Amino acid sequence: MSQETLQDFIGAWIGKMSEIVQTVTGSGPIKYLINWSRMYALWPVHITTACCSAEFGAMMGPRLDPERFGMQAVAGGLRQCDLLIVEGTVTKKMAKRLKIVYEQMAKPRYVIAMGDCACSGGLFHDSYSIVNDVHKLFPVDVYVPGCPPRPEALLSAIVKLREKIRREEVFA
Amino acid sequence: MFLGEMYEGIKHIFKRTFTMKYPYQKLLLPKGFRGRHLLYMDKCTGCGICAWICPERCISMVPVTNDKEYPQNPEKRFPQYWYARCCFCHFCTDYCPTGALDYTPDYELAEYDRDLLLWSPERLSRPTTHIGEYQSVIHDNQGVTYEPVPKTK
Amino acid sequence: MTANPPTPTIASNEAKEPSTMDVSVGPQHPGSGHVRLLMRVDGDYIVSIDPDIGYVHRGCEKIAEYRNYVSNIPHLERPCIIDAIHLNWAYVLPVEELQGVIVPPRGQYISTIAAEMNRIMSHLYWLAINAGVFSGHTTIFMWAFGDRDLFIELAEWLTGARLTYSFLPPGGPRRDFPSGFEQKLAKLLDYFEKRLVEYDRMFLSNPLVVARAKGIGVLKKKDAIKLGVTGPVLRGSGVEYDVRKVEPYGAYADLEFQIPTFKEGDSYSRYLVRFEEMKQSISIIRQALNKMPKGPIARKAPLVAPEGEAIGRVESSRGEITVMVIGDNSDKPYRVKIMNGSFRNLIALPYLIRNVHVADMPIIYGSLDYWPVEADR
Amino acid sequence: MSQKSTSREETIIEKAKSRFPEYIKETKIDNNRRVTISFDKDHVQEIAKWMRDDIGFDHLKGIAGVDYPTHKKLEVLYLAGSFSKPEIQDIIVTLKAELPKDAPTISSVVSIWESAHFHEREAFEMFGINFEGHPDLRKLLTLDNWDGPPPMLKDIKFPEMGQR
Repeated sequence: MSQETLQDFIGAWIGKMSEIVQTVTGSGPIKYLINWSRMYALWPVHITTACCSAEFGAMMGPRLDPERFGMQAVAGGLRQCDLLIVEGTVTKKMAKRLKIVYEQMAKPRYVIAMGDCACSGGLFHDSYSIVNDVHKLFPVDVYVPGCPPRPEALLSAIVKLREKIRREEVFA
Repeated sequence: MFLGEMYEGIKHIFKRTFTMKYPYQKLLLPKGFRGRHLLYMDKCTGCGICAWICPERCISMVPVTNDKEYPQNPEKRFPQYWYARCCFCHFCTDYCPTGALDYTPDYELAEYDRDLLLWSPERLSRPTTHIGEYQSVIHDNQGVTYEPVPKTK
Repeated sequence: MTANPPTPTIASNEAKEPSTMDVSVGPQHPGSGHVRLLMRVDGDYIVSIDPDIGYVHRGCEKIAEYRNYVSNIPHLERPCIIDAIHLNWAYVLPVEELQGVIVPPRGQYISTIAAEMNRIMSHLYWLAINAGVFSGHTTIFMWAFGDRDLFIELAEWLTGARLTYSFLPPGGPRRDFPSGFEQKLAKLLDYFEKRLVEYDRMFLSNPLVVARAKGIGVLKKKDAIKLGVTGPVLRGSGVEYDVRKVEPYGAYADLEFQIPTFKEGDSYSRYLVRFEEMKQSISIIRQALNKMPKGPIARKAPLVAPEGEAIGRVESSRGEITVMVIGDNSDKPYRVKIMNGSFRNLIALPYLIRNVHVADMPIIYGSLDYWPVEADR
Repeated sequence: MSQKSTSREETIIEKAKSRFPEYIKETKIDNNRRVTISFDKDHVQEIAKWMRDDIGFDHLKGIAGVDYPTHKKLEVLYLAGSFSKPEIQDIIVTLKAELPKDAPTISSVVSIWESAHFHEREAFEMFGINFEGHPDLRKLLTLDNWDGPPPMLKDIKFPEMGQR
């Protein structure tokens, strides 16, 4: 069996297997189980883009304690994180690094645009060094208005994101 | 070597937990909390001072197409807020000559889609839906706890 | 011990010796915040450091020329959001000087009390993040943020917002004290004073913290003056300089308080300065609460500022904020120049973090209380 | 204004005038504790060294660039203050120098006031003022490959900024 036919055979075999896996996880309890496990382990990336990080820190504090939702405070490595919270204004200089951080995160990854500046450029919408729409860099799941939004508002956004994950397709 | 610090830490085991169970316990916010705006459409004259003073120019005066009549606002132009850009400084509420704008303790405005953050005048005039009935109480040696606000107040 | 360091040698244009390696403590880092510190490392020793700032540069000064005097306040106080009222006050002082507006005494007292509350919150934020999380002391992070939330609740009751108060437009504060505010504030100050004793036992006299901070990052008095650093960094090196005493503004002229200064100039003495300042703030608030005069709190300020140039300054928790406003007889300022504490302390970073262990970098960086958003403006 | 404090500012101006009669252009005392001295731009180092050694203004609070397109000139302001001398701690001296708009260059004062290191880098980037003799004059705040013009100049307009 020559090299090409071996690769074709393995390719076809893998294709068939992935269909089986998708049909199995696509319906019923397994999909719910996978989504439930994703919902309860949202580890945020430790990158602060601007001044909303003060309120992100306040949310990580003892009063709201997001570890009840499975959000570990400092996750360190990017591979382990699956939630990128864009905290505040994204300048052009930071946008370059933010894009790299987003690409390094493992799928499935979710993005919350926290604060006006991440949603639409907010107070500094007419500045020369700002990226106004963050959704041009990567798809954003939840927008949180407020400058800065209250820690409870951010936690309500995370509860909203969990709703979205629960109803999501496993291999979206 | 660390007995002082460990004793300090162990003492805290017997204090009450500081965490507020957020979705089930929400703080009762003071009356003047700068949350979402509340528009009284019968007082607004459509003068546009709020749009002028807004630091981000996020208020736009839009005509309202409903059958109600507003004697004080013939062209029926009311402020429309784009909450993706509003910084909640509430200069508009302070500078409004007729007092048509007010504070509400609403802060849960997160949306999946950014266009839903464009609040039309009718949506702004809906009363607040926020139910917060807990307050933080400081006990000298027990730390801080959260108790429901007594209804009598 | 660090030898007598010459002028700060910046890593980027130095010839690289074979044994050194560039480590970028970049914007994505648990311990650096929104700044990238390009560290040149030789084994476990840091040869030199080149701060690459500007990740949160939003051009506040350019935008300030396109907004009128009142709607400049929200975006001019965002740079140091943890200590928002001081930047707001520093911007408003020269504007009021240009317009010739005098804030009535009760308004001065309200601004002073709100500023001192904000100083305590800002020092608690430093204690939690810069001193706590950067050195891995998570207990003090949880304690300090817990108590900071109590102060934030009071500020929210007074001004309506948690951090971004926009509380002092030209002419005076926007609101008076709500009823019952003074009693709750006095109760919180008593509770917080007892907590400071617990902080002292858990953090300051903790042998681990002392071992990591004492004798690290020594900035002698002569160097501190030469580098022009400001705030607790300056007072930690023995220079007794505080704008509240040098040029009293608000109600500081008739309140008695000391300026805590320590001679050693190492990271530990900067910790002590901030702890003492929290105690001083508590006594300032108590004195101001007793001496509150009655009367109006604000005066109507015109929208236009005449031709001219004015410089106002304020002592924020990170140091002296100097703001220069040039008016040109219109409702928009012609030029606003902000010189705040973090940007002036930036030069101490490459100066101190040199010939030290890599593990000392977060301690020195944390003791400078460098808030990158404020430095980039 | 008490008599004692005006004399402090006037003594500084007298000393400056007597020391550099031909370089000092015009001096101004604002209402309190602010002295403005504008001088010829080629002698910035001498004046700075004299300010630091004889008078005692030992550190720089900041360097502000101000652009006047109508008068075709670019002003650079050095705001100096004093830590070591308590009697003049509350005075801020503004040394003002005028630069031509097309090629704004001035010699650097980093050798005199160490604290001017990052202020000069920021003024270089924001206004395009070239400080000769600065040890490491690089861009500080905007994106590394921002090849745009210095953003703070008045004639650099940004479309979404609206009218001035």
